[in-house]
Amino acid sequence: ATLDTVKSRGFVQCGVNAGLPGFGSPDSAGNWTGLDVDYCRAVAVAIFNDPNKVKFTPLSAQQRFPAIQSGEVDLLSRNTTVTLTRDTSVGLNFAPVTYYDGQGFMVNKKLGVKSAKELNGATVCVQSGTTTELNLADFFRSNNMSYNPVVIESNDEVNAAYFAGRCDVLTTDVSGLAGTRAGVAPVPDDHVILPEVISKEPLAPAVRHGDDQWFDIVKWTINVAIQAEEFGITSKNVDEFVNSKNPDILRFLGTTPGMGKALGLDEKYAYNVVKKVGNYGEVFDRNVGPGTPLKLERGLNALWTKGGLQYSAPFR
Amino acid sequence: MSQAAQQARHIPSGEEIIRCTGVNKWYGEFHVLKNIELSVQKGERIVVCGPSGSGKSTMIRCLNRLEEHQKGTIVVDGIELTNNLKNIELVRREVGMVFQHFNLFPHLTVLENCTLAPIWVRKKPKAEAEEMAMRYLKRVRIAEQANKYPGQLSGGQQQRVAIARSLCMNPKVMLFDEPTSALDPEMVKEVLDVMIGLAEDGMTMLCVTHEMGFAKSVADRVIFMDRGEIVEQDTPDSFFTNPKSERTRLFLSQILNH
Amino acid sequence: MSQAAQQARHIPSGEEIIRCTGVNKWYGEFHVLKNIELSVQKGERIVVCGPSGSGKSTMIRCLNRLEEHQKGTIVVDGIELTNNLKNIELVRREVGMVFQHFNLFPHLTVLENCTLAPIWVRKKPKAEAEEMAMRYLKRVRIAEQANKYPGQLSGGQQQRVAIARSLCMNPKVMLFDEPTSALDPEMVKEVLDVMIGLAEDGMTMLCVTHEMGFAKSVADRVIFMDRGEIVEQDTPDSFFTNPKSERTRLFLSQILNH
Amino acid sequence: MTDNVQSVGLPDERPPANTVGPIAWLRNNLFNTWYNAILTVLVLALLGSAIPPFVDWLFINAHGLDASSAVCRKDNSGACWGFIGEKLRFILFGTFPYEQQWRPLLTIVIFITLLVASCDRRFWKPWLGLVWIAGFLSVAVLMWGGVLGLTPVENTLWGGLPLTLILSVIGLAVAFPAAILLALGRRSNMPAVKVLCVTYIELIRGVPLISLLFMASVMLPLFLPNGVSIDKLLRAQIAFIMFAAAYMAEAIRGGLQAIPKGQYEAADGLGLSYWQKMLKIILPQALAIAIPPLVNTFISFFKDTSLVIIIGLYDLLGAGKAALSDPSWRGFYREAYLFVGVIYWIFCFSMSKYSQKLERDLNRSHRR
Amino acid sequence: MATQTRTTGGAPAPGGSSFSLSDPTVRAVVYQVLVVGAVVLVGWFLISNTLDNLARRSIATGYSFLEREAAFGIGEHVIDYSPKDSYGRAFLVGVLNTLKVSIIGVILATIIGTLIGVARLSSNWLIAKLASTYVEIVRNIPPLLQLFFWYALVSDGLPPVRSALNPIPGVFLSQRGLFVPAPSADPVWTMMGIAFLVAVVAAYVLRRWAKARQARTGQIFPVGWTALGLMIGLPLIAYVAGGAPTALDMPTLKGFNFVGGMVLSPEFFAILMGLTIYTAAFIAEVVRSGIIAVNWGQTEAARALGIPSGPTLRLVILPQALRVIVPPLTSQYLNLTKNSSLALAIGYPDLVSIANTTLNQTGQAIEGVTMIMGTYLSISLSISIFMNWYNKRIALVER
Ligand SMILES: Nc1ncnc2c1ncn2[C@@H]1O[C@H](COP(=O)(O)OP(=O)(O)OP(=O)(O)O)[C@@H](O)[C@H]1O
Ligand SMILES: Nc1ncnc2c1ncn2[C@@H]1O[C@H](COP(=O)(O)OP(=O)(O)OP(=O)(O)O)[C@@H](O)[C@H]1O
Ligand SMILES: [Mg+2]
Ligand SMILES: [Mg+2]
Repeated sequence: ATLDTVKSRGFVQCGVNAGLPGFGSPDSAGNWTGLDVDYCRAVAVAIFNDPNKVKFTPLSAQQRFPAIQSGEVDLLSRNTTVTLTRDTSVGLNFAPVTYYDGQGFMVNKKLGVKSAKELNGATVCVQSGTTTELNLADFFRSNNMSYNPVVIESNDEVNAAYFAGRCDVLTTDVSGLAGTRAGVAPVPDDHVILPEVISKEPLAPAVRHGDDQWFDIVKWTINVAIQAEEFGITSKNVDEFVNSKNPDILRFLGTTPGMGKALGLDEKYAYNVVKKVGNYGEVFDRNVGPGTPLKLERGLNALWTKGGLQYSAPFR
Repeated sequence: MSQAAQQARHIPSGEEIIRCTGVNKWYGEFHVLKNIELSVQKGERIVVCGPSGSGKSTMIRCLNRLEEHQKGTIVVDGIELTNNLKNIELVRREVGMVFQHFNLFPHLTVLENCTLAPIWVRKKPKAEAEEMAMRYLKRVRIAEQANKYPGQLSGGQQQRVAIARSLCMNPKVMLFDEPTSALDPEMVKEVLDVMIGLAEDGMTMLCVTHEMGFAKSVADRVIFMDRGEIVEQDTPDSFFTNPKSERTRLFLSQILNH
Repeated sequence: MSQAAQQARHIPSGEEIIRCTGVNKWYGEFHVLKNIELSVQKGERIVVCGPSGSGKSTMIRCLNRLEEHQKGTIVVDGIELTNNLKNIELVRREVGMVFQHFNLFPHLTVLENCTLAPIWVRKKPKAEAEEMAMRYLKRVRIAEQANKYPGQLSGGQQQRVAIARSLCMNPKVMLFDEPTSALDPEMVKEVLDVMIGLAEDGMTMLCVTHEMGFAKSVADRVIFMDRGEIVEQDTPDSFFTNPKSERTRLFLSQILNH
Repeated sequence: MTDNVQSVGLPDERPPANTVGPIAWLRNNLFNTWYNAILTVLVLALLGSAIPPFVDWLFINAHGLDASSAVCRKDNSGACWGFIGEKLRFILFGTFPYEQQWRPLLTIVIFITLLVASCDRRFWKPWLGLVWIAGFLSVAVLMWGGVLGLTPVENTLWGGLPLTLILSVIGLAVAFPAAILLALGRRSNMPAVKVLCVTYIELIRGVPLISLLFMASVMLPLFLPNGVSIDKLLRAQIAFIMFAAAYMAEAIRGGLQAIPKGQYEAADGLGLSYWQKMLKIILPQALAIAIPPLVNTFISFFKDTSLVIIIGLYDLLGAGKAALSDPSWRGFYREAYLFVGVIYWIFCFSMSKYSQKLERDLNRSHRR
Repeated sequence: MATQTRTTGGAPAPGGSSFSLSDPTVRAVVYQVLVVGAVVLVGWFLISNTLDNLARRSIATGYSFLEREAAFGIGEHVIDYSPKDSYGRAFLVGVLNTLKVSIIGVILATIIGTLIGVARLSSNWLIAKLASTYVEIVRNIPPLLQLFFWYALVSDGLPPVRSALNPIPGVFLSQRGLFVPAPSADPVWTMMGIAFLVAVVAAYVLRRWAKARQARTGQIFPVGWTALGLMIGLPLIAYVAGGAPTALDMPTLKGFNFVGGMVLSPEFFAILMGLTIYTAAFIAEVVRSGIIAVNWGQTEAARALGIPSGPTLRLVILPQALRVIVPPLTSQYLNLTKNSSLALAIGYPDLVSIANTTLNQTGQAIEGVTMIMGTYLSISLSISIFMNWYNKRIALVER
């Protein structure tokens, strides 16, 4: 089973984006940061109680599915859209959505484009092997417009081509656009993200078919982060909740045992995750929130209680 | 010793060391050896001659299984040459061979050329092998070149080294395949002298050569081959003065005139 | 005709066809030809000999400008060899050359080898060129191989083809650069025979060779070269029996003993 | 004809002045025909117009190693060596921990020393193998650490030139014996063995390296038992070894083919066994002949290591590109590629010169 | 001792078949069984693992996905393609793109390589040095780096599309590539094409006639120049006769991009440049060594016969040099084709790039990779079949 393999190996092997600021990218010393990266760390904490017992494999969009299928990585946390074919023919099980996104377009301000509908005839930079590539084709097809795709394998190269002026338009998930604009653009203010969002892009970590226990662990590790935010538990105040009056919270944090054991993990795994990684909101704010260069609002990713879509199934 | 050898001349021991019976060989469809019958006595010196392509090389190469024959039997020193690798190896230890193009190992020194087989095949200690090699190198008068590489020697010197290399295995029979024909004329003599010395010492020899002087002075028997058959075999005296077959006469006239 | 040629022996026509005056040549700093003075009469047969590296090849290669000389004049058939391409081509048409290594064109048949130059240089119709080629091939006794490729022939046959190829241009002079020294001994004779035939027919010939038999029987004059100079030139009789210079004697003693 | 003895012992003279010396050289090499003269003038004009601006860009107008990108962007008439100044260590060593970068530096030094030493034929002795093994061991210790008080460093952090050298040199060393076996197998007279070797060699040589790398990097675990996994770097290394073995086998086969039949016969005639014959007689000679093509294989192999960028390893080229993706240095690709290119070039060029020299030496020794 | 036959390991008659390990045939069989057994074992191990893994992870297998709609766009296609088409067709587009860049690359690299190779042998020192500098620089730098360089040169070094360079009217050079006018549809173009074909046929007929005449009379006719004249002249005449239409489909800046005309995209340009420049260096070496491999004696023999340098080259040197050149040349062609897979790195949609996208969208990695390898292997195989055929055809006849 994957859990045993991971335990005996001593770390989680996690497939991430090679260079998408805010979601997965290494700094020049090789330290990985980002929202997707943090969920890898959360899984590592759930198993080992150590956010560093994880190794990252940077994957291009083309490489990610063969890599997870083949067992090259235990967990794919690489802004991957949940789709039916990926679930079925690629053979993936998707954990709860960590980021609700949609595909958008970024253009240079100088072009004066205000809407995606004005993009007829444009040259579009897109990363190969993504749903983005497919949505792009669909969008132009349905609006009876033509476009000229420049399809490149690595994210870095796509961005480089766009900023060099090879394309008029860069398309990817809106979050990715924001990340690129903030982290990669020479002058971020030269670029605007167009208002249209042309697709639903629920991004979620994925594991292979065939190991339900492992799937459960990943699923309920992510739910921990969401649930913790709902409870108002953060990495700073989690210790105050250990002796809370609320039986839900006691079960959640493992003070009342049962949940961890059921997953094959430490009873206090949820406590550890919150303590070492933080709740959903903390992870979001740390990596992509308004305080970061990406300056993303919670939007759809707000808790369901606040009008968003983030919703954890109950811990019981 | 040399005198004793001289005595041995024309009086081979009577013990048979090589016996070919009905040996036939084909290259594909081409019948290259036809019903070869040959018996060699210990101490005999045989010269094989014949026109180019008549199968001389092929015949003597069959004697140590560098070529495989397809019909008939070849027995060397009591060992029959069959597919059995053991037998082949045994025979090759006892049969030395000297080639037209020397085939020294260019990446080894003269001394190493000579000690290689004794060390690896006869499993001799290195010192002993070297000592013996030096003895034979002295005998072919080339001991002072022992640490040179073959490429640094003249053709005649190389061929003498090749002879010494074979002798180091203490073979019972030596085969020579046109040992002088790749040499510049001025070097032929030095090699022939070494071979004559060997013959005088009583070594059993089979020698393919066109050096008729050598044949006349050294051979106990001359074998004439043509188109894969042994046409005639005789003592040098009667072979040269009184060839029996027309083909032999023709051949002799060509080779002696030139 | 052959008789007439025999008559012509030792009585060259007196017309001068090649004249070298003070020819000097350097390879870089190396002085390879020193003050060569040479005059060749029509119908003369000259053998050039000398130790290796003495400049024999270089000298006869200057005669058809395969090498360029740096000082002195060379006049062939009345045409001076200068940098003028026209002159050079004219001279080359009149001077045939046979090389040590034959230099046949391996991708053409024997017949094509012979017709190539007549067709492209003399602009002959194909049929005529072939007819002539066959005539010369017959003369070198190889007509039956006309449609084979050079690779299928023995060395001696190849060299005969090379001679025929030169003859097809109807040259006035033939140059031979050691035409037999790359041949197996049994093939030397067939080539020499062809050359003797040519000589008997009165062809003007300059031949670098070590075949002293050929020199004795055919040459009108033997030229001995050493270190880039013509040391001695004389009729074969007096050259071989009574060499004047020490160097010649040394050379002859080496070459005749072998 | 009267004067039989013409002259004796003429002294060597110096050639006429117009055939040697610089003027003659110019005439013979640049202006020997009218069209050559025209070509010469044209080429000189072309060079005259191309070289000065390039030199200007490269040196005269260039910004020094300490220039910032802002300075360079303002005046872009010259190269911006500030880029190299800032990114030098990143390009050379990748993401290896900054204060530990003396370790990859030492690794580079060790590799270069080994390579240079191996070029000298005097050192072609059995102990050279031991030196190489020692070299590999010390490189392993340096790069991984974890012993002798060195901090352990994950191999995911390795990058730059050491990675390039590790992939190519170790790949070559391991592929070599395999290549020998393949080459012997291909020349074997056992049909099954031969077919297998030929199939392997032709299969590998028939497909692009990047498809092999792709397989090795993301699909390998699919072929292995569930749960068995191999380190990513190691996998790229394995792909390279498989690849190099096939190509080197062909080089070695060329060497084997060049050994005259007489050598086999002489060995047989002396009674040596198959392996004795191969190890003592044939291979030493065949490998010597095969060295130049082997070095050429190594050169292309060295260049091919740059393909690991496609599977996400940061070798020299990968690190160079990564350095370029820093927003503040975007667009200085000329400097980056020039710098990386020069490093590759120095390695490949010296190897190819060496291989040519070897070829000449070997030819000479063949000619006696 | 003398006559009794000593035997070891049995006494097999020649050709007899007693079973002994010292019989080389027996040995060979045993070795081969062992080796094949080992290979089969390893193969079986890998395949069973794969099947097991595929089943465990319930990954779909089979090639039926090729008929499904691809739904992604491809920037460059030789045949019609839209996202509505199937994966199979998308792959075909990739194969054709690979072939396109390979074929054009091969032609260009051959031309440049031959020029450089001949230049290296030039008696002009400067030209020879320049050519060898080119060779030494280019072949010692990884092709991928050169590719990146060319791509960066176009996409970073050229002006944006709005301020495209316009060196000649109608020709625009920008980051979007090179736009040139395309002749607008007109019957004259077809006529010119026909005229060209006629010229080719005429040249062929002329050649035969000239050959026959030379055989008959010995006169030599300058076929080469005449043929060249025909091939340029006839289409020109057709052009003028058709009224010399000057209507061109001019590229014009409309919206984001130039429309109309013909375009050379930066990706295509970079991959083509990279491959051509790189391979040309190797071809130059091949050509050079082919020429010097022809024995100098051949030239001398031809000279001594008085054959001028033109015919010497054509009739003596080239036929022999080609024998030496063609085999390594084809393997350079093969290398170029394989190297075109580097297109992946800069976004030219070659077969690897499209197969990778496909296998990513469908999750069928094994099928994708087998398709890539299968295609390359068939290309390699066809080339080596050609090579064997060629070698047999030109082999010098030997004894
Ligand atoms: N490996 C081979 N395959 C096919 N035919 C061969 C082979 N080796 C030799 N032959 C042919 O067998 C015949 C006899 O060859 P062999 O070498 O024994 O002749 P030879 O008498 O030694 O001639 P030479 O004096 O030229 O050495 C020749 O016609 C030769 O062409
Ligand atoms: N192309 C060359 N460059 C420099 N030196 C040369 C060249 N060709 C020949 N030589 C030298 O010129 C000298 C004369 O050479 P040549 O070939 O004329 O001698 P040869 O008398 O024909 O000797 P051989 O009998 O060996 O053919 C030799 O010392 C040779 O080394
Ligand atoms: Mg023979
Ligand atoms: Mg000479």
